[in-house]
Amino acid sequence: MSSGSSGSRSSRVPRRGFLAVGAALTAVVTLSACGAKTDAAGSSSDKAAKIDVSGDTVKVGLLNSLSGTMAISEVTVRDSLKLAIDEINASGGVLGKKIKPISEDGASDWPTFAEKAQKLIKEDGVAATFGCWTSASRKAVKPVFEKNKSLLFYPVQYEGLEESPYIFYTGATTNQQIVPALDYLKSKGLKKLYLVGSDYVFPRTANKEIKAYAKANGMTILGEDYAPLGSTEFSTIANKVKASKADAVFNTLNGDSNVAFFKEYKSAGLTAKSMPVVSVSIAEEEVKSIGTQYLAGQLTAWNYYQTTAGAANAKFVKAYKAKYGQDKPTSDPMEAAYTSVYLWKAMVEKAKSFDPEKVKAASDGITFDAPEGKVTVDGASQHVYKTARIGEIGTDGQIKEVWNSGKPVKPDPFLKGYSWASGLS
Amino acid sequence: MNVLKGRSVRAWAGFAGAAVLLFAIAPLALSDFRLGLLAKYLCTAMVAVGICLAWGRGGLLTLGQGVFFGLGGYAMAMHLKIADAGPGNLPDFMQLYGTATELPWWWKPFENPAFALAATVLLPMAVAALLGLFIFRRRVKGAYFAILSQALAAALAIWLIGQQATTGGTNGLTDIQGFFGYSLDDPVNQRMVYFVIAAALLLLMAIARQLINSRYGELLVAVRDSEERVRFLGYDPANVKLVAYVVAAGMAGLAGALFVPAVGIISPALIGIVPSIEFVIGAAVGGRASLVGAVLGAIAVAWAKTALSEEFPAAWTYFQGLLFIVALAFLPGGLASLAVLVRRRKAVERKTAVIPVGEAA
Amino acid sequence: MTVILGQTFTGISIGAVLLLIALGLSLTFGQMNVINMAHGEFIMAGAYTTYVLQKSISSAGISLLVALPVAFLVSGALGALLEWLLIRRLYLRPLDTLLVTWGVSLMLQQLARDIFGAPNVQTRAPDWLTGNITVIGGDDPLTFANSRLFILGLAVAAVVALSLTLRLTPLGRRIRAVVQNRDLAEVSGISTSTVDRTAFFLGSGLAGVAGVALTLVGPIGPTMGTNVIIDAFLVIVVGGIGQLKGTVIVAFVLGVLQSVLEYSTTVSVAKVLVLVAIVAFLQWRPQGLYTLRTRSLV
Amino acid sequence: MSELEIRGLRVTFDGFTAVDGVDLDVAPGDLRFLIGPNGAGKTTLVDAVTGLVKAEGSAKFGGAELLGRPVHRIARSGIGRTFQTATVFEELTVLQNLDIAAGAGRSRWTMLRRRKDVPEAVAQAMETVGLTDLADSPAGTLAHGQKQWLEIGMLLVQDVKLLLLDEPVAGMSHDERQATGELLQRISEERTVVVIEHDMDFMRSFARSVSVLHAGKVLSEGTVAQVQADPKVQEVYLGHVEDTAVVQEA
Repeated sequence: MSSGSSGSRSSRVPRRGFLAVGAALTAVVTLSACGAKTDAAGSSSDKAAKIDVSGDTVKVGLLNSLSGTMAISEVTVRDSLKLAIDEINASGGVLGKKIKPISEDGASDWPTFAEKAQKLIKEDGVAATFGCWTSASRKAVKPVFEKNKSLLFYPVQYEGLEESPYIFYTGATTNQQIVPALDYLKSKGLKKLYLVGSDYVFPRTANKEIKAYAKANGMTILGEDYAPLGSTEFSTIANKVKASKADAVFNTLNGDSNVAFFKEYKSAGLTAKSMPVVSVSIAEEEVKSIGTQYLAGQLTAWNYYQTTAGAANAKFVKAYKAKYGQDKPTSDPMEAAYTSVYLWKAMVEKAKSFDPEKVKAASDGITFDAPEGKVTVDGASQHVYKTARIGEIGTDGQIKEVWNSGKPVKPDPFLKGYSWASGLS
Repeated sequence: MNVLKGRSVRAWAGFAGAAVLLFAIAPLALSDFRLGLLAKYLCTAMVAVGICLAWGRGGLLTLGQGVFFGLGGYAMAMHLKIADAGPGNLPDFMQLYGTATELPWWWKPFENPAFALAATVLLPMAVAALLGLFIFRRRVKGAYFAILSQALAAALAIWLIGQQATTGGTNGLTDIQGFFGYSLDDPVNQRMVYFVIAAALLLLMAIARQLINSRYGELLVAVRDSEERVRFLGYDPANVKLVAYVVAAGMAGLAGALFVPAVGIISPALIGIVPSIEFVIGAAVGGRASLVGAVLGAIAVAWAKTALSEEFPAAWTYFQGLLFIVALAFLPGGLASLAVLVRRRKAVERKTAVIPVGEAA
Repeated sequence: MTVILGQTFTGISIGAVLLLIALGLSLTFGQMNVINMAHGEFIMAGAYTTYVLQKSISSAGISLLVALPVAFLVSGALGALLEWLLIRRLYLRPLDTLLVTWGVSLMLQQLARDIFGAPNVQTRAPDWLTGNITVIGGDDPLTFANSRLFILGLAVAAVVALSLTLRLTPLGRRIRAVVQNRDLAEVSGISTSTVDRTAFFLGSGLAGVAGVALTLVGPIGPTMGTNVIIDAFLVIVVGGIGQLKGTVIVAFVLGVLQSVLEYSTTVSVAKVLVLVAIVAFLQWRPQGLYTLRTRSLV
Repeated sequence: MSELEIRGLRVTFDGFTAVDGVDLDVAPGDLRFLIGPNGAGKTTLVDAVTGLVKAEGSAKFGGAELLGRPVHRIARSGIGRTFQTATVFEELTVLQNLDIAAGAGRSRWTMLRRRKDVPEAVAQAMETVGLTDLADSPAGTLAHGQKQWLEIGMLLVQDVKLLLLDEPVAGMSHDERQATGELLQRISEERTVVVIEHDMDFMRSFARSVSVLHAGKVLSEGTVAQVQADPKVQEVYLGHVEDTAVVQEA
């Protein structure tokens, strides 16, 4: 994480101002001396954030976009986090303390995420923070959590190629979602793919991986198109997809764009039978807002569906609907968020401390009987073993599982276990 | 003459007061985190100084300041990313998303700190000069100018997002570790960044004040009030406007450049239409034509955004919207006009005290 | 060949959407010079109206057709209210209007979030609008989407209705009189404030109609308005303020340009190129495609 | 002092010809009145000469062609004008208005500095137009007549050689007209003055020469007496007698 710049340890007088103006002002104010240079072994553990454990509560931060374009997705994650916290509090809390959630609005704006993350850590003294959705927001807060040695639990599937010592990734990394989806397509003989994605990090990185996979597995990529985030005009892309006569479309669009894409897809006369679309960002919530008339029969790749079997899920779905309304669906990111709170609780209880370093040390092997099935934390990568599931969207708005990986897949964010991925990172 | 002198004494007093507030009181009173936020607010205030000049004085609807802010910010961040990576290495995001094995040619000059520093101000100014030359010559005015600026802001943001391998795409340039050799991890250095920003703000305010009070400043107001008339006096209003526009762009660029070490990120989200509007709103709420008003307004609006969203994370946009509406619809001169009102009332009171008979109206 | 025809149709249909969105602005911005950033939220109101109506009317087709006039009234009423509350105080301050209505737009978005929830909502399109018609059959068929044809028809109908209203009705004459010479209109016994409000009602109402149309092609959510608003303003500016024919031509030209560029490059590049083309065009014709010549200094 | 020489000047707006082949010579030191019914093309003529509208033909001042040059260049060559409605910078003071008018040739460095004192020419012009006492008042607070004087003062400090005044006495009281007329006579001793006017009394009292425009063409030209005796002028003005009377009474 530290910059790898070389050079000897500085022996300059530390009281030298680093800019003329700065120097003059320093003299005037005589308040500050210059701090550590980048190449000095500066960061010491005393900078770690103070966690406020006074009283009988412990605070945690909920950092989600409640306004702006991403609010359509992130509000449900916040709701689901609150549900988990309520449940834990109702059953006695963590280490005898009730969890007090502090909710902040990231406002779909990356610098705001960074600001609010700092606020949660430094002002509120939270023991851990849960949230973020887009990769951009995660990248923006990553240095904040690292600098302050505070923990972030990130609940959304993402593009991989990342490991931060202070982030736990409870959503899928690529080998738990995209690779299984590709395996599935290959097994069905759908070998000519068209890639459609939003223009940002996740789709571009995911498509890079897909192309590497395709090359190694005798599949062909007939085209690749990106639309700016929030773009809602897809007629041209639909035309291109149609003209390509691909076997299937791999869809990494995010948010609003999916609605427009699937409406256009149907208008172009394309169907799940003639050219299925595999989506990795369409969960039950999105199905509800797009409509089954456009989506029925299409495929999705996740680790959890509302229909996933098991008592844990039945309980989760029931509790969620009781709290937020019978018409509210549950989805994979919501489930991963819900699970992340329980995982944190288990880690804290194992460590018998809220101290992030001790929590991290205790994380390896923590398991939880989650709605998606049993999950286990991989302490080395701080990702989670998850079961990959391919689902088909039904006319009732539910997603029916058509395939699963049988057992939880070990997280491999850098795809080290896949020879075709060797050139990627 | 006396009036002038009185004004300048007041200005110096105000300046000194602001310096004490920024350099002594704020660092003592605020936690590191809040001081960091203040640094961020001061950056928006720097943009507001330029807006006050170009819009308040020159009547130019500067709805594209995000472009210049972004150019300055990216120029700075590119250098810092190269420096973070160390000699011979690529910045982290290029290794992740790119295929290139060496820096793209247009990154290379930014390896040089002097070039990068100069570029933070000169690049936005050059772009503004080029644009302004066309726009003002062709007499693009009012709503057209506003919408045009927005289109440019949108275009730049979309372009940056599309170039993920070389610009970081939507993520922008993040995780900036050092600032010219000083680790940004260290709170002491963070504090220094704050001081630099505060000093830069005061410097920009001094420059703007000089411009506003100069003959040029009077001419600028004349152009705002009646461009055609100025032309018949033998001036080319395009040049007059161009100066204000370019200066405002340079100020926004510097603000963007200093925003980077203060916040540690620059991204297309800071460039597009929304931030461009937000920059203007701060100045408008405070009072576009008054330098102090614009600066305080920008700080106040930015602070209100933080405070309201911390207090009411789910409903703060109501308050924010309401603030804009009330301030702008009912106080056309911004909050600064309140001060003028108070002063006028006091003056009237004084007058009535001397001449008790009437005249108060 | 099929590709060229297909992309041209796509371009025209993009243009039709742009036109519908911009049409209301051609009244409020074009005729009255008000930069109303909340126009996008009036579009949103139209879309949510469709959503609400579908809950009570089970037939998707009937509810859509009912939604057209109802959305017109709902958005129109919102517009008239906005005019009465705020905009009439701001007629001489265009940028202030922009900022104030921006504040209004923030509040309306949050309101939508609180009423309908943060996630997008769903409307069902009637079956007769989800399919397509085949123009050229064969291996490489050329098809036109029904929903796009419907929007095209709606856009044309709205343009015709608006231009007839402006030309033939007493109201239209009054609007044009006020636009051309406010003072003279006032002394001739026209209540300019009533005319302003009515024009705003009409313009905002058209936004509502556009909102209904957008439910057929895009998402229905709190931020749907902000996604399209700048494009709409650009159409008006390039077309020439106060020029209905300019708006119509530019909407279709931009639509075709966008679709052609999108096909040959990428969506992002196309968007940037279109924006740059617009900026360049305004250098060449700073007052837009069509201009009103005046001799006044202002 | 130079001469204004206009040949075959023609201005058309979307097919409507506002000025239709005007030839006009104004000698140095003249105080020329341009009169004619509404729509005769008087203001358009001035607009064309000052570069506000495009025109064909030729308009030379001191031998230099004016047509096709940008407005501010024409202004810098020594031609100043006023507008029908007084156009001053309302938010600036009288002093600032005049200072700006005086400053088109200032160096960049001077522009960026504060005005320390009152330039000589500005003080003189304020004196001439009688606004010295109001030097620090915002121009927006001046009375109508005072604004028009301020405009004339701005032309004086601008040191133009040719003044083109568009209805400078409209809306003024009798005394103000008298004062303005005398001011114009004084000014015209050193400069060339062209006045567009409807007020016949005013014209009769102060004009040195008169050109009558009608339907975009010069109908008649000469001294006041010559023009008044011209039957063509009488014919044109026959239907306008009342108009003229109304203007005179106002």
